Amino acid sequence: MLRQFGLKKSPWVVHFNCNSCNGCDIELLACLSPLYDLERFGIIHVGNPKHADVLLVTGSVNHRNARVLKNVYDQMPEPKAVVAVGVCASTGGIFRECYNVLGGIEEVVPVDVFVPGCPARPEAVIDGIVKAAEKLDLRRRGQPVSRPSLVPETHEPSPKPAAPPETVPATPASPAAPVAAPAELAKTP
Amino acid sequence: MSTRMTLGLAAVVLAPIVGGLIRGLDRVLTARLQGRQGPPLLQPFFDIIKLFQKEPVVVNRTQVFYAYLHLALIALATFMLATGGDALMLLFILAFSTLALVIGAMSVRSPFSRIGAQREIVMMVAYEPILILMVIGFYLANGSFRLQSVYEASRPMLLSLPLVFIAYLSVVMIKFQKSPFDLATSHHAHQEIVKGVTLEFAGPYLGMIELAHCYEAAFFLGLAGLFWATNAWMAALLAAGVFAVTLLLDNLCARLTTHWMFRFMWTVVFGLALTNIIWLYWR
Amino acid sequence: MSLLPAKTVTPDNLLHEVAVLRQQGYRLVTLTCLDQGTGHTVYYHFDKAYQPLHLRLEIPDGQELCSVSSLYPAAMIVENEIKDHFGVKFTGLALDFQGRLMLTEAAPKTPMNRFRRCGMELDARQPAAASPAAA
Amino acid sequence: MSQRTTIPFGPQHPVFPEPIQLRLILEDERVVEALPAIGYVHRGLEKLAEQKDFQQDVFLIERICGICSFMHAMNYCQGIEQLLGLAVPERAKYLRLIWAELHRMHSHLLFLALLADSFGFENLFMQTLRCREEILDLMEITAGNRIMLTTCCIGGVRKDITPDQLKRIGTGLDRAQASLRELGGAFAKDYTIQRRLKGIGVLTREKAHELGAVGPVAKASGLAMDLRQTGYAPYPELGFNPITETNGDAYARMMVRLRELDQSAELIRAAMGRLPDTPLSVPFKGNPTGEVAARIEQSRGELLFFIKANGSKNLERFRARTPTFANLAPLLHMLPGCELADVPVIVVSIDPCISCTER
Amino acid sequence: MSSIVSSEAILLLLLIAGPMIFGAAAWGVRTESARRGVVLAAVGCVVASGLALALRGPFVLAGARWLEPLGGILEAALVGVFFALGVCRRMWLVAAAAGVQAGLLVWEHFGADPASSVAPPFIVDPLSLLLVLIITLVGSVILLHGIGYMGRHAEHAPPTAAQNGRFFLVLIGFLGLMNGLVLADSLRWFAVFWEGTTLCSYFLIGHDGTEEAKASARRALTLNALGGAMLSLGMVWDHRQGGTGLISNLIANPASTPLVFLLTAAFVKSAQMPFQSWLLGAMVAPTPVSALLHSSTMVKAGSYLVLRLAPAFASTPLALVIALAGAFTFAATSAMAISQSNAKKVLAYSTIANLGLIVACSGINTPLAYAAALVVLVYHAISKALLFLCVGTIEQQIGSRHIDAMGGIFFKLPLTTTIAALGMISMMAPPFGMLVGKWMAIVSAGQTPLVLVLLVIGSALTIFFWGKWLGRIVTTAYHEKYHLEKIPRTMSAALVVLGAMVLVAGAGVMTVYRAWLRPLAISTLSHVYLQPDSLGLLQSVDSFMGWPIMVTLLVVVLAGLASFFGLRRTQVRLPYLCGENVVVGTRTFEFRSVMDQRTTAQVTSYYFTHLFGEETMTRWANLVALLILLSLFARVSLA
Repeated sequence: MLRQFGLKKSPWVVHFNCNSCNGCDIELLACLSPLYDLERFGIIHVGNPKHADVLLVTGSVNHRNARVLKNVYDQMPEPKAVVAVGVCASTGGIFRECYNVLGGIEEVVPVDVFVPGCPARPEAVIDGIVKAAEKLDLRRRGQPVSRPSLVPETHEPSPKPAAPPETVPATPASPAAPVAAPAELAKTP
Repeated sequence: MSTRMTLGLAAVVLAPIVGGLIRGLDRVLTARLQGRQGPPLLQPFFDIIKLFQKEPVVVNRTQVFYAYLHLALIALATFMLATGGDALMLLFILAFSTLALVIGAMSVRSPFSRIGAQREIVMMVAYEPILILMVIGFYLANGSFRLQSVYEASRPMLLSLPLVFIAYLSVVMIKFQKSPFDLATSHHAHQEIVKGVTLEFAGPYLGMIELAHCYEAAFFLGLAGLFWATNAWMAALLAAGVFAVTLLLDNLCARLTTHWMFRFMWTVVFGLALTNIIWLYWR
Repeated sequence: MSLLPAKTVTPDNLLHEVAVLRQQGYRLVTLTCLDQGTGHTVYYHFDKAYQPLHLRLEIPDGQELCSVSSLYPAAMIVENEIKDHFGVKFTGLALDFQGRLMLTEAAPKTPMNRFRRCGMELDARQPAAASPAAA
Repeated sequence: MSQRTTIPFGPQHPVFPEPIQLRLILEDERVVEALPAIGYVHRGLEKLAEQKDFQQDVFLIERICGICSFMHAMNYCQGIEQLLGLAVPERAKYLRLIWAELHRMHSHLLFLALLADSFGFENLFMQTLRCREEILDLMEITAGNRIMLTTCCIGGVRKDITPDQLKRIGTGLDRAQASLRELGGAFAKDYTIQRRLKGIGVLTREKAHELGAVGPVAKASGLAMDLRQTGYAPYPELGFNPITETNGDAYARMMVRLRELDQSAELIRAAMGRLPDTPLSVPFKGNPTGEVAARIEQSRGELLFFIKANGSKNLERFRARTPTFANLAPLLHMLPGCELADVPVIVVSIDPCISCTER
Repeated sequence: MSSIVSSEAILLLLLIAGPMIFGAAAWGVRTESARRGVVLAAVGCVVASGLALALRGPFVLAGARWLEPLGGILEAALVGVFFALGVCRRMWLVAAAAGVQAGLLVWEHFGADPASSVAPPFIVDPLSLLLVLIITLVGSVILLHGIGYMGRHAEHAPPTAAQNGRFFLVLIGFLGLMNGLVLADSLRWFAVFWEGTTLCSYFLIGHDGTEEAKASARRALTLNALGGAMLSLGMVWDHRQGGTGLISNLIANPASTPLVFLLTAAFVKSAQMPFQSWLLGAMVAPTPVSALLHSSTMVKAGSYLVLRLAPAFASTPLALVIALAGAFTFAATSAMAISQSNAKKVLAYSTIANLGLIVACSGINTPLAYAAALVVLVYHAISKALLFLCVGTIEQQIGSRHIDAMGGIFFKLPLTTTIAALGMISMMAPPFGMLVGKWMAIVSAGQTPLVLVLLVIGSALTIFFWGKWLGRIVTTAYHEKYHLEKIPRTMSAALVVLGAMVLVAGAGVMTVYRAWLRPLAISTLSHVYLQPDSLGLLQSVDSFMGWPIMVTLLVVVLAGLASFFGLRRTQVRLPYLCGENVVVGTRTFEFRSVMDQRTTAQVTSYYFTHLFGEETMTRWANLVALLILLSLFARVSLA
């Protein structure tokens, strides 16, 4: 009975800024402010992946921070979820064509919730975290959790690096999730 | 003997619940002071339940011993507090409990965890003398080192040990990791050493440490209540007062540095406690 | 085309000119590098009491440029950046990042060059996560 | 075995909202050497700006940095206008000033919040963010977005501020200034804050000049250097004078920004009172040509854009030197000798914007 | 009757002369393997004789009359050796001290009333029995370790080092001297053994023959020779005042002037401030020497003398000053230990601190304090010997004594490190003996505020250096392979035996206290026992129960083991390095940094040299300690 209170009611968040222009970052900070108050959902911004349940990523991936993002994700204990905040994290956004940009964070880590917006509004960010928390709980109960993907089906998936031996295999997720199903996306108000 | 045993076991069971509520209240009130709605009152319990549902992740396997040791010893200290055991031994067990956490944090080669651990040791060195002086004060006022004598005393300790009580307040501030003393770890990890001591503990092991923090909350407020042990209501009031002061100061101060803390504790606070003790001798 | 009003210097008298400006109390704002196909143009932007002053310097490919970080220590960072982006080599850098200030091993080499796609043959879409594992 | 501690500070670190790594070498807890590793936010925006249409670039360049986005766009537009020889209508200049100062206010408030966070004053952090929401509201009302205003365009502004909105800005500023007075008192007078800021990260006037410090960092060291005096926007008409402090420590840098907040609010009020009635923008034809080095005083200091256009719709070279880039060298000068606990304070005290720095 | 007497005499002879004979044998044999056999035999003999004495229980053995002049002759010979050493090696202070001693001997010989000369008895009472047990049990384990250690030491020792044969001669013979020292009741014979240990110490410190070793040996000899002169002075003074030259007699009829001289001698021997420098220098000696002489036995001779004399100065004005001197040493050296990065120096400072604690407890002069002193005496000997042996073993394996170099030794030396960690825990954590001793000390110091404050400060500082060091050695990380350590069997056996002793004695601390130490303390200080205050405190300590702690620790170990083996390999992850870990291989502490280079993250220990710097602190602390010592002399007039 008590078990259902756990993950849903206390998602701890670690934030990693990949390539963001700070727009989404400062909206994330605004989430902490009294006006939006993340903590009322039991959400705490912990700085440390080892304590976190949800990884919030802002900005696209570049050559240097991809490895950092991967490390941060790998260090989080299961069950875990990833929220891509803003268009840059989702697809690369306006910077998609830059020479040092690899694209959305999907290139490196599996994403559970996409939060659109340039920048994403605080309400949308909170909604994204709460949705991720629900997925966490489903994942704990061993139920199948769909992962949305913004990568078109025709797109050739980029060769993912072989997982190092100490990496925990990703929790089974149905690969054929509908592309950016509206229900999975937190909408900007 | 058996009633004391029951009392002790009841304390071991109840302390985390009370401590969790205190911590929940702390978070709610802090949020309200900051003009926020804050989490639900039961949030600390949700957190602990969640942590026990998470995957245990460690940097090395020996780490697990220290988490258990930390929790077990703080529970033992609570047991001794309730049964009225020897006060000095109580402090040593408490110190051993903190030390277990410190060594656990040192045993991983994670830089922030180690820096946090060493800061925690400095903090222990800073507050241990105050706690020992407090117990000496109990002894001088009651003629016994056993806490039982404090429970049975006819005169509230606060009247004999007013300055020691003030010194004890700063010890509570340090133990609760409240500003200006939140140096080695903090709940909201916005600081230079991330989460410090607890950095490399994750999942259930972090849950144990959180549980131990609940024990600590109940333990230290209970210890504050001892200063007016003659009347249960006054004791509760005193504990509530200590809680309020820590809460207020936490919201009114910036975090200061380890060196400042060490100097402050060994001069001002130590001086306060010592003055009180000397006064007790000459009385 | 109106070029920036600038005093032209050569690699030989660069340090002297910069030293004179430093003597006069000028602040080094930054350096700008432009790719000209067979060489690079480097602008040195200075400022004194809101009055900008620019130096223009042309160097052919392959020639090394003397760092001004001995006179203006802060120039070290921008010189390293130019080294990353254009492949212009500086001598006497206080701290040489070896072309790894902004870019990492998997990133394209000298990507800012306009007329030469030096290093751009590397696929920019290659996942970087593979690179640390390969190292 | 050496007696020194080596630790990575960043890129993923809770006190840094942005990824940058400082490799710190410590003795006990005293910093003896700090070296930065950057490039975690490097996108290659300068190159992309060359590939896109110069009009599209306004939106791209606005995203150099989300915190002072409007001023990036403004500087770029001013540079292109200079190349095209456009005279921007007066009303557009005033409106740009208002948005720019609103941006400065929200940026400085964000700085104060992050500073409070860096020395562990959670309550103050919360209150500052609450105050900042007032400013964000004003930006949302006038432009439709809280952060990216996208109201600046080449030749003027895209959108007017209506009289109703002006009134709302007035009341919003009143509220913000009222809470700012309380916050300012706490920031300036609190014992624990003074303890953490005074004498920390001292940059002397000479060093500030030598290392090319800009913006509040330079102003806190006593260099009265503020490009708003050059009159790229109607600042001189509004009686603008730069604010300086003399001590050059983290406290002085905070005080400069604290005072600039009030100054900005007053500038906005004055601008609203003198808003001329002219068209919002001038039309133009053709493509820019030539080279220009456009400068503007951004919230963190001097921003320089070097633009080279060749008459086609693509720019030949776009180069941005952002204020944090200039302040990196002073930062590295300040760090050695401080305590580990002061590292976040010193880093935050220059109000770093790594996204700006690396583009 | 006579058979019993003779059997006891044989036992004592075995205890005192036996080791010397074995030592001579170890010196005499040619081959290393034979020497090993001799040392092993010595270990067996020493343990057997110690246990036999314990089984026999207390008795007094009246000596023969010829023993007294024999003692005089031996002492004269020793003084002669000192004088010769002083002159030959240009240690003028030693020569001067020896000269003074010689003068005193002559003066006493001619001035003494021959009638007062008595046959010197040997006393086996609970206190001396306790010491004999420590010497024989702990000492023999150290000898055992020494076999393996010296075998390896020969490999890295400088070419100037003396022969292993001579080393074992002195080391084994030393045990006999020590046994004699604690059993002798005659001041004359006490002095003989006392000087003998000084001489042993000189040879052993200088064993390696390096310049540093020679200088340290000279310093040790100089200070201890001065201490010896003090002892002679006290002895002669006692004689002059009509004493019989028996310690028991001196205690029964205390005279403060000889007492103060004897106490000063004891302070020198147990390296109390301001005489601590010789013990710190002595750390250059091979580890068995440090363990045997400078932690568990020789320095205990000084504490033993203070404890022996405690009834004499109890409830005199001297007591407070002695307590203060000890407490000050405890606090100051605990602080100085923080700034040390040399492991053996940390141990040395900690040793001095604990000796100070014993002295302080003797000075508080309540039965509880006395019992506390005894507890510290016993448990310190075991734990510190263990720690020294561990550090010696570690040093031989990793080639460094630096604390920071000991990070991660858990992989290389799992057994030694576990035992070392156990030793450190036993130095500071409940329910082990050292903490119980400290606890009793603080409880009993309740009525002497100044001493109390010093004890409180000292015990808080103790946590600092043990904690940081303990954290350092138990550091392990990530899937590295554990190696089976390759150390000689004698060394590992010694470590295991001592580790077991720490555990068993630690678990039984309250039993030992109730059965032995408390009655001893009460009988020794029976004249202060009857005060109601000390009675109440004694009872308060009596009711302490160690078992809940034991049960808790047991539960923790079981639960921890379950989790330890329950963890899957994938659940062991990289440490947090701000996301920039190098993930390849097991180089887990490397992060990518400037220019993508790999850099190793490391955190050194905090030494707080600006607060607890050795030089400045030593200067000031020595000054204060000297003042305290002078006030001891000043108090003579009051006593």
